[in-house]
Amino acid sequence: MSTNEGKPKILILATLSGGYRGADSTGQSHLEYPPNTYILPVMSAAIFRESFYLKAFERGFDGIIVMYSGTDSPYKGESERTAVIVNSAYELMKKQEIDLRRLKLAAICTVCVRPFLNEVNKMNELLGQIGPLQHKTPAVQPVR
Amino acid sequence: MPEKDESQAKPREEPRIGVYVCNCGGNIGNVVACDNVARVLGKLPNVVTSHSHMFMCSDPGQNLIIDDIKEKGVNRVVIGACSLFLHEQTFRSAVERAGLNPYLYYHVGLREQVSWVHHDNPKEATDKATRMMMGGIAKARYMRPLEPVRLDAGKHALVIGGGVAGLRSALDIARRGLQVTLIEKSHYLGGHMAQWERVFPTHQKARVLLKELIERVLAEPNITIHTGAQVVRTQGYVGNFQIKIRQEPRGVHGAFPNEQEAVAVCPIKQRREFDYGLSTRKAIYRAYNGCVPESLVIDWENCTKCGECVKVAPEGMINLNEEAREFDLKVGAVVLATGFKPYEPLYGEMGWKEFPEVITLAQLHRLLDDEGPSDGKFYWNGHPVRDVAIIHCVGSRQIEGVHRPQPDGNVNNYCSRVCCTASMSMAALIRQKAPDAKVYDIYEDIRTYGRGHEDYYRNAGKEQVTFLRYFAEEIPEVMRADESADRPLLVKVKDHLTWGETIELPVDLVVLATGMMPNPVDDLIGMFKVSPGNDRFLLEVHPKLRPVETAVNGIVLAGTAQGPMNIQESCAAAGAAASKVAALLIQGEVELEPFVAVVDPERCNGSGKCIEHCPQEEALTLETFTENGRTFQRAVVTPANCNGCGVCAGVCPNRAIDVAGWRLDEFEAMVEAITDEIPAMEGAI
Amino acid sequence: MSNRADPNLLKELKKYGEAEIESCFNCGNCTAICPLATDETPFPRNNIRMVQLGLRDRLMSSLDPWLCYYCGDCSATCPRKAEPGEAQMTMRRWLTAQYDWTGLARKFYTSPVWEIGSILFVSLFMVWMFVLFAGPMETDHVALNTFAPVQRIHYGDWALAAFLSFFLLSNVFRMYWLTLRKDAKAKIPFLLYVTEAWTLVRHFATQKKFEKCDENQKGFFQKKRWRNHWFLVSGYVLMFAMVVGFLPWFQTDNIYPIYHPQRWLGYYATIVLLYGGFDILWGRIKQEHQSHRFSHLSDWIFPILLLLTTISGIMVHTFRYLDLPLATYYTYAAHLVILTPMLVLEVPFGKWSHLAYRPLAVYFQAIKEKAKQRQEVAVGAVAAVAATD
Amino acid sequence: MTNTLKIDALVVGGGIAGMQASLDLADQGYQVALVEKNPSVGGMMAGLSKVFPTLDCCSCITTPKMSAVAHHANISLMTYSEVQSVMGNEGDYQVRVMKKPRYVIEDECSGCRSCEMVCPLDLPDYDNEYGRGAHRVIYVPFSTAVPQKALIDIDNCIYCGKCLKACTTNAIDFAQQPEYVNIETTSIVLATGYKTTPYDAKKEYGGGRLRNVVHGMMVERLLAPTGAYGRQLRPSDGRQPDNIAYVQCAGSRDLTLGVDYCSRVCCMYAIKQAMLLAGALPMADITIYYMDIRAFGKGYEQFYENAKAMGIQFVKGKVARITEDENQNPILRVELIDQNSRVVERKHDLAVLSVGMLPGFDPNSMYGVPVDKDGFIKAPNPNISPTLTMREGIFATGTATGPMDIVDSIITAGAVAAEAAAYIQSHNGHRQLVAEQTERSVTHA
Repeated sequence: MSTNEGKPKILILATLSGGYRGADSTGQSHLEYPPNTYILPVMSAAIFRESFYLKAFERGFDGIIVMYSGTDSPYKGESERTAVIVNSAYELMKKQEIDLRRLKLAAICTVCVRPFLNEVNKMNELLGQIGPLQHKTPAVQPVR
Repeated sequence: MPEKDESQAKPREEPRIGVYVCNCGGNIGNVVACDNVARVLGKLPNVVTSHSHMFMCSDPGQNLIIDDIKEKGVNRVVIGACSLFLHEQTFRSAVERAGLNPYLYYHVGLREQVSWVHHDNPKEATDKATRMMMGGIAKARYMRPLEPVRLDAGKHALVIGGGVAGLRSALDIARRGLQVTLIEKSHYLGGHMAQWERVFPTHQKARVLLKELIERVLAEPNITIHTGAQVVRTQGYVGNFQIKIRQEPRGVHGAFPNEQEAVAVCPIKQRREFDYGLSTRKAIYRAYNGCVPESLVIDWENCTKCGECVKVAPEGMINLNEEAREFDLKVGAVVLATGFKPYEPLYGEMGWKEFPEVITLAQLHRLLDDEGPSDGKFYWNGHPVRDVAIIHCVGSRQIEGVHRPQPDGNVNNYCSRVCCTASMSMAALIRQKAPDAKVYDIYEDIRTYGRGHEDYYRNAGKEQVTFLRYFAEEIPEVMRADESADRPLLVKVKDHLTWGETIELPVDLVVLATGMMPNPVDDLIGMFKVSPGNDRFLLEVHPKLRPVETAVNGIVLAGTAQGPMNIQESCAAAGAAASKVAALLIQGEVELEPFVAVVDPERCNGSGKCIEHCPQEEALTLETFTENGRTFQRAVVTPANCNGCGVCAGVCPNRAIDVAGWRLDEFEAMVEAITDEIPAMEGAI
Repeated sequence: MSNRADPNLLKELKKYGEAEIESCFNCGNCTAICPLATDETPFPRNNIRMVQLGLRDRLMSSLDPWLCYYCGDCSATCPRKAEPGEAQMTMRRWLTAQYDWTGLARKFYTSPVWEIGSILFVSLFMVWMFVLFAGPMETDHVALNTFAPVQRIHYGDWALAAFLSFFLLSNVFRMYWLTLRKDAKAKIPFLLYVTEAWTLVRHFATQKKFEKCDENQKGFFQKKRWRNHWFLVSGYVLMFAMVVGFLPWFQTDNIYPIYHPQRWLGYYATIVLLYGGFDILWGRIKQEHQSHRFSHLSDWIFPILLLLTTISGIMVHTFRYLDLPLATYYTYAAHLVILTPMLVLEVPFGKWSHLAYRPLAVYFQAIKEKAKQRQEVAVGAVAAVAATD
Repeated sequence: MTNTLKIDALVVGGGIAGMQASLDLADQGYQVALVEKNPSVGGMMAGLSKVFPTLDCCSCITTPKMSAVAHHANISLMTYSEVQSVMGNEGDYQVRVMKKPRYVIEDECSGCRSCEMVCPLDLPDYDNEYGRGAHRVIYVPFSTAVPQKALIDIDNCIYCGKCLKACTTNAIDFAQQPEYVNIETTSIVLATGYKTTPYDAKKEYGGGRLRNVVHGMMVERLLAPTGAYGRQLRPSDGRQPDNIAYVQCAGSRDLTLGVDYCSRVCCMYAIKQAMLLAGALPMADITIYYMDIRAFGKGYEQFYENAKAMGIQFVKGKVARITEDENQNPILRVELIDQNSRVVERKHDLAVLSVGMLPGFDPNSMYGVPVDKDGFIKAPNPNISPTLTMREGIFATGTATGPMDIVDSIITAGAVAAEAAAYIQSHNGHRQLVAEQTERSVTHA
């Protein structure tokens, strides 16, 4: 039944005060974007540690966009902290020879419809060019 | 039923998940094959029951969940429906009604983020919906019951803005027995309403109505008013906002008999804001006669402290060295009633500033006011005004690419709602003051929508106001008339009521019916973390579900801060805001969501990393414990001060601290589940 | 032509009738419901708009008000009760005043004193004429031609017709000048006046346009307003022709047998005029039809005079039959005293002028449209040639 | 059988305004009774499809509120009930409410609808479907009704007894009698709503005579997911329309109809329906004939612009007359004001009359609350206190106080809650004071 199989998967971590509402606004405008995007609501992007991103890549995501509210965040320190974590995730990605463009930090506001679409489309285009993530070690296969 | 007994005996042992997929009356169901999604999900481990339903949010939909919890022993609920911002609360209370902890439910957005954005691609949308739900189910397996954080709430509200909406909401909150502090940036109450001459639909004198309202507010013992006051810092959360307010001094204390003299000796002349610059005032002045508070005030920005006024005033009445004072307030909720400002046309926009005979509708109000700069005579530049053209939609209904953008690059693409009826009501007033004047009304659409407003339109016709209709793409031209002409200006309109022909209107005065813009309150937006919408007015959560609340708990909107409104609508919105504040604070206690940091005592070894990085004051402390004779340090959370930002969770070397409801292991499980195989199904889509 | 707005026109027009032109908010309902409006003549709103904006020249050159027969649909359905039908009526009065170079029409329409005063003046003049020129009254039997010698009366008729024609035709010429010449957007070839002349004849004879007013009714007898009007016109024209052209044949002292054309033509005209006049008055009193809801003084004067003329005519005829000489002479004099002001005042300056203006407007409009069509064809041909190059 | 209920506020009318006012009062801790004459709360809004300008489904906004009023601890919900009399005065009203017999015991009925399955008779559904759908003689009013309880249209019942047998909870009681509840209340909130202007009022439009001339509410039902047909069709032949006309101001702003005011919602609902129809019938041409487009609310102008961008035609001109051709296609006669004032006859295959709003109820005789010349409840101080009526202690909200859209109804419901709450507070405070004084005087004695 799975028709999305084989297409690159994008994980979007979207904050409730920013990107997630931006995604909702995009929905309210009924604008089309590729369906290989999986949006998870998060309170604040500072909650994730670098290893989380690496695990997500391992699990089969080919691109990750963190959509937070940047400096408009209701959480003090969220933006600085997130930047630090993403930077150290980049270090880990370098080691594993993962294209750094696969992880993107974007400031998306609650009504940022255009920027939201822009980020999704850009990532999608990028993944179309560089192809799915080739892991040095085979991705963990689910056993069910 | 043995199942039930088991689930009650060991509720956290085995997750029993109920899955519900809402069709949303076709909003989701027309794109996502909801029935199939529900059937597929029913095959996942721990899923006890799985349904697709037309409207999950309806009573039958909610009852379905309740029945499953009660009868099938469901102890985790996953719902795929519209945005969680709309109905998370709805379903939480349904789950709670069934006796289950309301946080054992997870909401997946299938409408705004699936069906509405992938309508051209139903197959992939269905696949995505299934995976998103699988993620939700994975999270559900990890969810734990949470208890909301209960906080004492100050039975005290702050209203920011002393215009009609602020006054009205302060009055309504106070009448409910709560304390209210009302602060107003300027030195008098009433806002723009004080500047209007008449108000529709009753054609009453605006200041008479306003005075009545202010008197009711002043008579209310629960209300404290500070004028010249602004918020400078905020802290805290719903129920307990700590707010620092700075109040500019008036410099003048009370009334004294020779006020006129004190004003007369002041050497400074400034344009009078109250008259929209149509007259001047001194640096010691009164906004208008009868304003509240009544005493004179010093315009500190322009006062040179020459001391002339001090010399004539009685001893101690004027103090030019008075300092601003700052004070703190603790309030449970805040009403933002920061109001609007009239749109300021760009230079040359329909002759604005290019020709002195072009004024705004707001200025016309002052011009026709008996207490205005011309004492109510319809004079301009010392001559009686004979012929007037009123042009609608100046600064409203603008179109990108057609209208010149404002300095910030925006155009006002909204209707300002009040200008049509206001123009009609002013036209009637012109007719009263100048019975023989020719009045031309140049409009796009006449929007006299409200109760009694159409009467104004009809009466304007009867008063022989001539209407002409223009299209936004062909803005009327305002130009200087020939030297020989007996009217200084000529307006050229491509009139669509006259077969699109260009009609020339010789006039003495052009009135631009300027629209509404929100008052610039970037400082408050930053401090309170509320957000403006695309139109730059403050944004409500949802126009119908929560029309006066902002996304920040405890901050509500009243009046034109939210969008263009007339006085009646501002007062209604203010009442609605007061209702929300009263409901929030009347119990003296507010509940906060339990999404705060929690420490796993097993794992915490007191590294102190979290405290080092925690951006919130007094949210985390390192405490020393003694247990079984062993002394050790451990992080302790103060829930009221923790906002759940999760910085601590990201830095803890031992993964000992996490945000309740948003745990890292939950996220990891979701990521796994989303990328998992979808269970096969016979007769698959 | 200047497109400069001038709201004074509205004030001026309001003196001519009770139209609520200022209440109109230009929704277009009136024009769309009108059975007579066409693409070329989208009235009444176009005329109302001219009044609202004060496009005086434009209104003066418009033929549209004459093309309206006041069926009243527009007024009945107007969402603002702006009375567009009455507006057209008012504009007809205003136009009559504009065509009339003497200024009398304007006086009559805007001043009841002038209107009634003038009628009384002409009537008194006629009384005086009788005093001066009437023959002896034979009292033993009726000898009308002795009291009012037919040839003398006939000369009087001719004078009356000449007076009437002079003013009416000069006004008609002004109408032609204002509507066709001054507004010559299209150059009108002379030939068109000839080829379109049949419109004038046909329309005058059939009142075809009026028939469209009763659009919802089918058949001659259901279309009551058109039918009544047609009969009235036929009776009036017949009577006018007999009196002015053939008075010696019509006014005789010997009584023709009943089958004689003189008798039945006279009876036909009399019955039709009596019924028509009465019908109009009754309608205006009852105010049932939309077109009768507002009655200007000029609307009353015309049917009243018509009815009085007819009744006095019948009385003359009856008294003559009964052989009551004095009664016959006095009613005859009264008949002329009533008839003369009706013809010399109402026809060239008053409401009756529509008798000329209406069919002419149809005729002129046909010419205008044909000329425009030709011009468009010509322009199209030029464009086609240009395109093929 | 008579019960007595002592409450702070009686809300009359269970539409969106009444429900919101009840919730806002109940959330403040006041005891509220909500009386609704129909068998379900939800009012007119429950029948709509989607709402402007967000295009949310309407049920998604109403049904949670319907559910909330039914479950709120401080609200006593009385559906299928009518106020019989109002006695007393300021702050102390005694109201008698009749609960009409459903012939189904409310507490017993589980809403399983087994009775509906076996009932042999269909009746046209005028209440919810404007005669275009049907319901059984015993029926649950609609799928999202609150409460989900059946009732019997007793006038049409043939007493075959099939439902009696099918009902698993023995809830059916043919002998049920009206019940009366006496309510003592401090305040009354009137949220009696509106009704639409009759679509056959303007003869020229042929509403009720021409089959393919329908009104806006009928189209709402065609568009609503809960509607009777679940697709778009024209009444004469069930064919999908592909050239639809909207006739604006078909019941408003027209002195010949006696409705001189603007009904405030018709422009927006026509645009909304046009957009939804354009979505459902991508090939259809949709034209809206208007006098002024009144897109005045927050986000409305953008909505209007979006509709234009979608290709929906907006034509300025009031439609004068609608006739039909031999295939029952409506033919609209209209002056194209923006297109050189041409008068045209345009053929469409469905014409929708954008009907306006009339007051739903005249409260003067029962409540002593006078109405204004437009028939809506008179407001003594509309600017500052828009929810006051001429009688103290009685307040009004929503479309009972004039035409308004859902957003504004909800706002005024919040406002009426504030106004009524303040009144109850001062009144109950006063009552408490009197009680305390009495107590004190007793102690002294």
